[in-house]
Amino acid sequence: KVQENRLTDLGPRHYWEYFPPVIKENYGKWAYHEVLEPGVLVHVSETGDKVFTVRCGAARFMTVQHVREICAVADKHCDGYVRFTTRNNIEFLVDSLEKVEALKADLNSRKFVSGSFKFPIGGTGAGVTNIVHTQGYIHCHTPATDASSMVKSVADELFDYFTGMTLPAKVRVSMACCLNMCGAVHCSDIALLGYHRKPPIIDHEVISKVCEIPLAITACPVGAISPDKTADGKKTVKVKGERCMFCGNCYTMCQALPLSDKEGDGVTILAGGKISNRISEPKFSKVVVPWLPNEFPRFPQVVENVKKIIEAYAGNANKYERLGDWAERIGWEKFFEKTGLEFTEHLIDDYRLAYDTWRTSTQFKY
Amino acid sequence: KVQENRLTDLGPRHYWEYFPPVIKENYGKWAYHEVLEPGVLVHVSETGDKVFTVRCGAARFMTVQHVREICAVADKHCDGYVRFTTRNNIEFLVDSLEKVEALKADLNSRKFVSGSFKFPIGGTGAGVTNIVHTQGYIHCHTPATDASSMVKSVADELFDYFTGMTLPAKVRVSMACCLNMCGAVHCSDIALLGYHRKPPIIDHEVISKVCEIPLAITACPVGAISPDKTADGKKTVKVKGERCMFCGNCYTMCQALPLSDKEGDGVTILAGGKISNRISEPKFSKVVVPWLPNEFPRFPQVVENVKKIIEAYAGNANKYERLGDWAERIGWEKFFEKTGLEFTEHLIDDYRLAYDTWRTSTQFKY
Amino acid sequence: KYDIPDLEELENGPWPSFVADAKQAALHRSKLPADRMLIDPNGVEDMLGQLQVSFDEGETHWKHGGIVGVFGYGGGVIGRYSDLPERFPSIAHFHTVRLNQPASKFYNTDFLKSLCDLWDYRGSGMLNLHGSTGDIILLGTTTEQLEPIFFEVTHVMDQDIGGSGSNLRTPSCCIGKARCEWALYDTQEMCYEMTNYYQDELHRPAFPYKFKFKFDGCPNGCVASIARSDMSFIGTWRDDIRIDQAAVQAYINGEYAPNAGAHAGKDWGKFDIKKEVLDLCPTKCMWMEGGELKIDNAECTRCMHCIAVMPRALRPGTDTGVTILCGAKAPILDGAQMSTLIVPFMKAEPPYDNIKEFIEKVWELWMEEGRNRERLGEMIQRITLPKFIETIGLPATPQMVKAPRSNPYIFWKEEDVPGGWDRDINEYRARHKR
Amino acid sequence: KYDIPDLEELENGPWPSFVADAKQAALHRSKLPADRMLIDPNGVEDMLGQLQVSFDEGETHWKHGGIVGVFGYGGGVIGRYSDLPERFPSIAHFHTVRLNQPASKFYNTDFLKSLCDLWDYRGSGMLNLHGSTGDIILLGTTTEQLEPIFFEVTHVMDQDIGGSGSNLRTPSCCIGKARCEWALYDTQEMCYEMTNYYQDELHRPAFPYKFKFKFDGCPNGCVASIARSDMSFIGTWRDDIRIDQAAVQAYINGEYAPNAGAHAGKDWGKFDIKKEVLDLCPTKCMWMEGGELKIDNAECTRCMHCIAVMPRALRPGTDTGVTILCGAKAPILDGAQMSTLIVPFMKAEPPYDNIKEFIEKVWELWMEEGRNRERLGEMIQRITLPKFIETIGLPATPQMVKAPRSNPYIFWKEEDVPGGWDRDINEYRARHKR
Ligand code: SRM
Ligand code: SRM
Ligand code: SRM
Ligand code: SRM
Ligand code: SF4
Ligand code: SF4
Ligand code: SF4
Ligand code: SF4
Ligand code: SF4
Ligand code: SF4
Ligand code: SF4
Ligand code: SF4
Repeated sequence: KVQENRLTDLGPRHYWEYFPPVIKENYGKWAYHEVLEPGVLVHVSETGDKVFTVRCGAARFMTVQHVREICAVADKHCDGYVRFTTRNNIEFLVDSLEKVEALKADLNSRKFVSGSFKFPIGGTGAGVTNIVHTQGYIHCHTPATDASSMVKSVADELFDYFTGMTLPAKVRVSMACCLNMCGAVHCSDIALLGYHRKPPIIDHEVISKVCEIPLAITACPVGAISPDKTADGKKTVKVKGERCMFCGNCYTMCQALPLSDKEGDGVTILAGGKISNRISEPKFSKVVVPWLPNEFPRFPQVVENVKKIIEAYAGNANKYERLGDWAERIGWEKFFEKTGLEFTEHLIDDYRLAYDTWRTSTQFKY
Repeated sequence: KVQENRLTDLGPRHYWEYFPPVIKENYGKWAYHEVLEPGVLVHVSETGDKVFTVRCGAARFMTVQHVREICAVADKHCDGYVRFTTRNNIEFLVDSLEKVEALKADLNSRKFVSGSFKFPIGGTGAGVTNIVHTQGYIHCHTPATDASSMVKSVADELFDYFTGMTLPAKVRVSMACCLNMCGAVHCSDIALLGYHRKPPIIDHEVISKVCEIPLAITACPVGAISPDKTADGKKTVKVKGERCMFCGNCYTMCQALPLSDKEGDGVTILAGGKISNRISEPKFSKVVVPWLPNEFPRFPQVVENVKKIIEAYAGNANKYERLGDWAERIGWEKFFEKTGLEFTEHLIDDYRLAYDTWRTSTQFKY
Repeated sequence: KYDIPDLEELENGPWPSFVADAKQAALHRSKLPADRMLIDPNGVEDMLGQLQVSFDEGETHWKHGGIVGVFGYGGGVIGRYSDLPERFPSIAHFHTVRLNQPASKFYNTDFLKSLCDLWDYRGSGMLNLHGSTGDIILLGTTTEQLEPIFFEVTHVMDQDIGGSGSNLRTPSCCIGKARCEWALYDTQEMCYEMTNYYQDELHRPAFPYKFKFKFDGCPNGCVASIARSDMSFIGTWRDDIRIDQAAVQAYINGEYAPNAGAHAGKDWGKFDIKKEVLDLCPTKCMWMEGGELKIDNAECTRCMHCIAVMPRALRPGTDTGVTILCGAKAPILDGAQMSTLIVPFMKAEPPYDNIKEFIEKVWELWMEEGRNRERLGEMIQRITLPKFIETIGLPATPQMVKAPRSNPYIFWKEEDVPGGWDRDINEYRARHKR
Repeated sequence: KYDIPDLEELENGPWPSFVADAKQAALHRSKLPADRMLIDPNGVEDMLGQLQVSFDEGETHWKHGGIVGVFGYGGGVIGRYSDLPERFPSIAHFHTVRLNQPASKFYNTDFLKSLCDLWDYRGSGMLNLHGSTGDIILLGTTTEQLEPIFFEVTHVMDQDIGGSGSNLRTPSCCIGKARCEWALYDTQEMCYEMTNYYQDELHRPAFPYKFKFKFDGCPNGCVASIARSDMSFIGTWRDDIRIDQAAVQAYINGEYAPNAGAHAGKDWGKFDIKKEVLDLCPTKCMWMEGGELKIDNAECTRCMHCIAVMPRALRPGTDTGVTILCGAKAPILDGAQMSTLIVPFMKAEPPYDNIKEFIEKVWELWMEEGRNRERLGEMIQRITLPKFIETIGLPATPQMVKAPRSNPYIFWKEEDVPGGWDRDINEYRARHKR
């Protein structure tokens, strides 16, 4: 019966249907673009056509209510078209400068009752754009912190960098709530990462029923888990705490090994990664703050540390220089000096490719 | 009886005894130096004193006969003092320019009957200096090639770079006859390395008598060796050839596992390493020619490949730019193009830290 | 409905507040006629309530996993149950549905409105635009609604759900030719084609683990493919950068804003082509000569910097294609990986047979050699890059590496070595006494 | 005596021919009166003969190892036997003796002549000046001669033999203050002191494996300590580079040759301070201002480049000491290592108590934790750098690394985490239903 009338393997809708006419007509013909002001782009076609884009911030968690409001704006100004960026911003496209003004006025006027913007304009050029993030306590079973609340707190603080283009280069802030790192935040200028610090608790009672014990054991990349028996002879596992690095892979494989803990869980901050190949090659973010507590809902220490990093960067880096390129140019020892972050032994790599990060030269700064 | 009159733990002689007077008097007071011509240095002291050094090449394998001749020169010109450099050159020191001329004339006049120089002058500044090397077939049990003959062949070919200072920067050529790499040639501008390519043969007959089999097994860094029994029940080992990387560590631990083989053994060439912290940090040499045959006594292919590298470097690098810095600046893909060396799959790292050498960007040259 | 002080704090501040949005939705839903909703109207309140409890306790209240899905598919739905179902009954089931977004995420409001209608009716009314992989994430519905949702999605919205599990995941691309002058191949077209051509791989788990495609039109990487796709397609070119010398002058004269105005928020002084372009070119392959900008294109590594600074003067070449890199992934288990360059250049034109052939060779190898839950990048690390390219039949090129190996531990094969490996110890001992 | 065509080929060419030298020695030895030699006079010929056989067969003819030595010592002699003793009887035994060279290898001819006499008399007459570690290597003698050689070395030459085995190896240093303006501490003095202070460690194996000290006077590294010593001492400074502005001008005007004339063999054009110094400074911390050279010393990483280019104008600072790095080694087993920076700066003045304390802490840890045949560098990799510095009692500093870790796999300790690791599953389940 389920099979009746079943349609499968349709794939997504074809993109062409959703392009506004100016996009269709100039597809592949764009000649150049300009950022007219923060959040407002114009792209000029070889045909002479122009498309104006107004980019707005958005909480990517949204409700049908809010989507209907997006539709209202799009219907009113954009002939019913709208798009979302790869970083969850909303883009409204129009084909003339006059329409831009009306659109902007409308967007700026829309606020939630509590006063926060519904459609803040910005996120272009040398600034901070939307913070990509993951589910956190809203939908996931493995988070070590919450995502939406932390992102809201940081985004509020960095708001002027979103609406301005005052930084040396783009700064991409990203957030993931556990080491699974949905969103692959490992190449972000600033990455906020939820992090456990207690080894799994073992639910001896049920483990042999709900998990394949051998799979749980092999799941551990550092061999911290081994087979064991409970006092009453049930099959279970034991965990060598001092070997555990809290990756949570065992919990992914076996629900009887939860890691979350109010005191153990928190946030680590990484910095200096990038994705583009511009000037320098893509690079990984580096851990610069090993751990901060989960201070719901506003994460003051996380926010403060992010600000320290961005402000030191804003004040010291060269034009076009990404955060990681700046840190490499001045040397990481100076990065810690200039940001005021503390260097601790936790920041020295001791994992698989660690040796490559150790200093094997006499070149250093005091 | 051996104990009688025994003196132990004397250590080396004190260096002070061997300093010529000008060195004693100006110890720690040197103000600056100059390379007057290839092989001739002057060091000027804060006291106004000067010491002139004439540096000569030497085969570090030498005979008492030759040492006596060195003494003759030192007695004649240098009040009986002489020194050796960290790269096995001989340095004759005098305290005036006139003495330099007489010394040089004498040195240049001394040749072996076959015509080769006994004391070629050079090895300073932006050129090639003495090739450091190891024992080879002259004294070691593990070599995959010979050292002295290869070094002589390469040094003959590079002679003009030894007596000239025509290169962009120093080029250090080093040689080691097996992967034990006595001399640690892994940070040389050009390193020549003896290399096996056949797994050990197992001397089943004696292995259990002459070796500790468990030690031989654990010696293998890639776990290619496992316990076995011969047909007649003797304890022995077996080697998984396809796992072996020919490092020879098993042979070091167990003489019943020799690796040498006429067809298997040969030479690999590495390039681009350095030791100094000048401008760039010290770096490892990279394998650029995976294997060349042992063509005794002159190793024409080794010589040819070394020349290709040096000449491409000489013709293309910037002043002060070490070979590895040049390769990195132009990109290794261009290094292969400019030297004419072939890039093969053997040059792609597949060992422990391999991932760090793979290209994770779109930045490359065609 | 609940006391949610910490959440209400999050209504403050300029950035769009998800709490304010949720509260407006809760209000709206409480007013909706019952026939406009098939699931409990209190979902939003319960979600907020449970979130507050999570803040208080510093722990999530979602249970581990739960296998639910739609018939015949192995992915697209993530099962989710609250571990406080008595306290928050309307989110006791709270599964997500991943809908395959249209390439580069343009929509018309018709589409979005039918989505809203569907999700008011059969879901919590909460969603993500978009998930990290790129899908439309419909957050929170019950198991019973899954089949009807699938029916409506396919029959009414005329499209399919996305990926999860050990499948091809929903591919994703940058905006490309739709609104970017730098797109070096048609990212939308290729993303669409690959998504449709590989529907079976997307819906029915046959892989060792997840597999992601992402399509970036140029080395700027706006969809971050190099950091988060098992196979990254990045546009590139192999001829020369096009130069409009008059426009170069216009930049020098200050007529055009450098970097298209992206730095306008701060006074960086007058544009200085030497400092801002020539000196920052990573290969230093640009110079001024007789008032003209020159580029030694053979040395250019196509980093896009000069083009980004002077988009009206410089344009990428016209002989374009893709660079293919493999193996990016998040840290579990061996540490994060970026994709490794495997194919320096390949033409990328429909029907992409050359590329499909490459993809299938890689999958074939991975399905044969890959261990359970081993990502492509991990497998390449394990079996090694030389072995990987050999098996898929590519010759080694120096473009694949930053630098050649520094260790001399080459794994020679028996056939490489004359005389083979079998040797006779007695012959050896004839030459060498023990 | 033997037909050695390949070796005779090596008599050609300009570079000093070891074959020509050996042949002259063979001739000489054949003429020496028997009372000037205690071992077989044909050693040199036999060595050449066996070498030719090795060329022909492409294999060495030395047997594996052989434990010989002098009484009470665990090193300094390398046993060696030919595997063709019938064909080459005079090299059937061919042990080497390592003699501890004087610091930085200055000699007077008295010393060298007594060495020659000794080695004519009790050895093959062949030697290496010097071995890779730094010793004088006396090549080839018989087991019976070892004790007499040791006796003569200690009683007549008044000195000791060098290291081998799982000992401290013969330390070695650059020429330093003896003839170099850049020596930032007294390399000879420290090398001598450490060699003598640690004679016991040098002669009596108590370590897991070999251990090497090398002493470089400055970051130029003329004794290559960073590549080949388990503990590398490299001179450095922490105040400002001394500048003689008049001399800077002299370089600019071409009065002084750049880099002390080291590039004189090729015409590199007129000296250009910007191109050759300022632009090549790795930290770009130099500039010209009002005709003067300025250095932002806080940014300088003391690479020595500017000083090398203008030795008469620039000199290192005067508040000097050593940077200590640990763990260099050759490739076996895990790949080669360079030394890792452990102590950024330490004063280096006699009696070096601070440094000895450091050395002994490292040895203590290594002797306790190091596995058999595990070099210090390998142990640090195995136990990890954070654990290494913690155990020897050093705080972590950013100078120890090129960059912080990129993976988030931090091994927290139980005491770092409030509440500890012991948790009660029942409490947890009270909050979270299964
Ligand atoms: C709209 C969007 C593509 C899409 O399909 O949605 C996009 C659009 C453009 N990007 Fe991008 N980028 C977009 C995400 C990215 C990402 C991905 C990310 O951040 O996750 C990157 C890689 C970031 C990184 O390296 O970490 C990215 C790195 C760039 C760069 C390289 C910048 C650099 O300094 O490294 C450029 C060049 C530039 O800015 O001049 C660029 C340039 C552009 C241009 C100018 C391209 C064009 O000619 O139209 C577009 C407007 C830029 C602007 O916002 O100022 N885009 N761009 C994405 C907007 C995200 C947002 O909402 O903020
Ligand atoms: C004599 C010796 C020290 C000793 O104790 O014996 C020595 C002596 C000097 N070295 Fe050195 N170096 C000596 C081995 C080294 C080594 C070690 C090696 O090659 O194994 C290095 C590291 C090489 C490397 O990086 O791979 C070395 C890297 C340098 C450098 C850095 C050069 C660079 O471009 O990276 C300088 C600075 C310079 O040349 O201007 C330098 C400079 C000097 C100066 C100018 C120092 C001075 O002011 O007196 C000396 C004369 C240089 C010349 O030969 O032109 N010395 N020098 C060694 C001579 C070896 C030989 O016979 O050729
Ligand atoms: C929904 C989403 C996060 C989001 O808020 O956007 C997500 C959510 C989950 N991811 Fe993810 N991943 C999501 C994009 C990613 C990405 C980013 C990407 O695709 O570009 C990554 C990093 C890239 C990569 O693939 O490595 C990612 C890396 C992971 C991993 C680590 C995989 C690894 O090999 O290291 C896991 C763990 C696993 O697979 O067991 C994981 C697992 C999960 C699970 C299924 C939790 C689990 O352990 O089973 C999460 C379900 C949460 C929930 O309840 O909804 N998720 N996950 C993203 C999918 C939305 C979409 O379809 O658009
Ligand atoms: C004589 C000498 C080579 C030379 O021709 O100069 C030498 C010769 C031998 N070395 Fe070495 N090593 C010599 C300096 C080195 C150096 C260089 C240095 O000390 O600066 C290194 C690299 C640095 C290092 O210590 O890693 C070196 C790294 C090795 C290794 C690899 C060690 C490792 O951890 O990777 C071995 C293998 C072993 O120890 O079993 C080794 C082993 C050997 C043995 C004992 C052979 C063996 O497998 O047992 C060689 C004896 C040859 C012989 O018959 O005379 N030799 N050896 C050098 C000592 C002379 C001296 O005292 O002055
Ligand atoms: S990052 Fe972790 S906690 Fe967050 S959504 Fe992904 S799997 Fe869940
Ligand atoms: S959290 Fe990770 S390291 Fe710890 S036991 Fe589980 S799998 Fe192992
Ligand atoms: S490199 Fe190898 S073969 Fe050469 S001397 Fe050292 S141990 Fe012997
Ligand atoms: S040569 Fe090396 S890799 Fe091969 S079996 Fe011996 S120890 Fe193992
Ligand atoms: S990746 Fe390149 S082509 Fe695609 S949107 Fe970004 S800049 Fe344009
Ligand atoms: S694209 Fe990059 S590498 Fe090429 S010329 Fe422009 S700046 Fe230089
Ligand atoms: S290391 Fe420095 S101090 Fe020692 S000789 Fe070389 S340049 Fe001089
Ligand atoms: S020593 Fe090196 S880093 Fe310091 S100022 Fe001179 S060139 Fe620059």
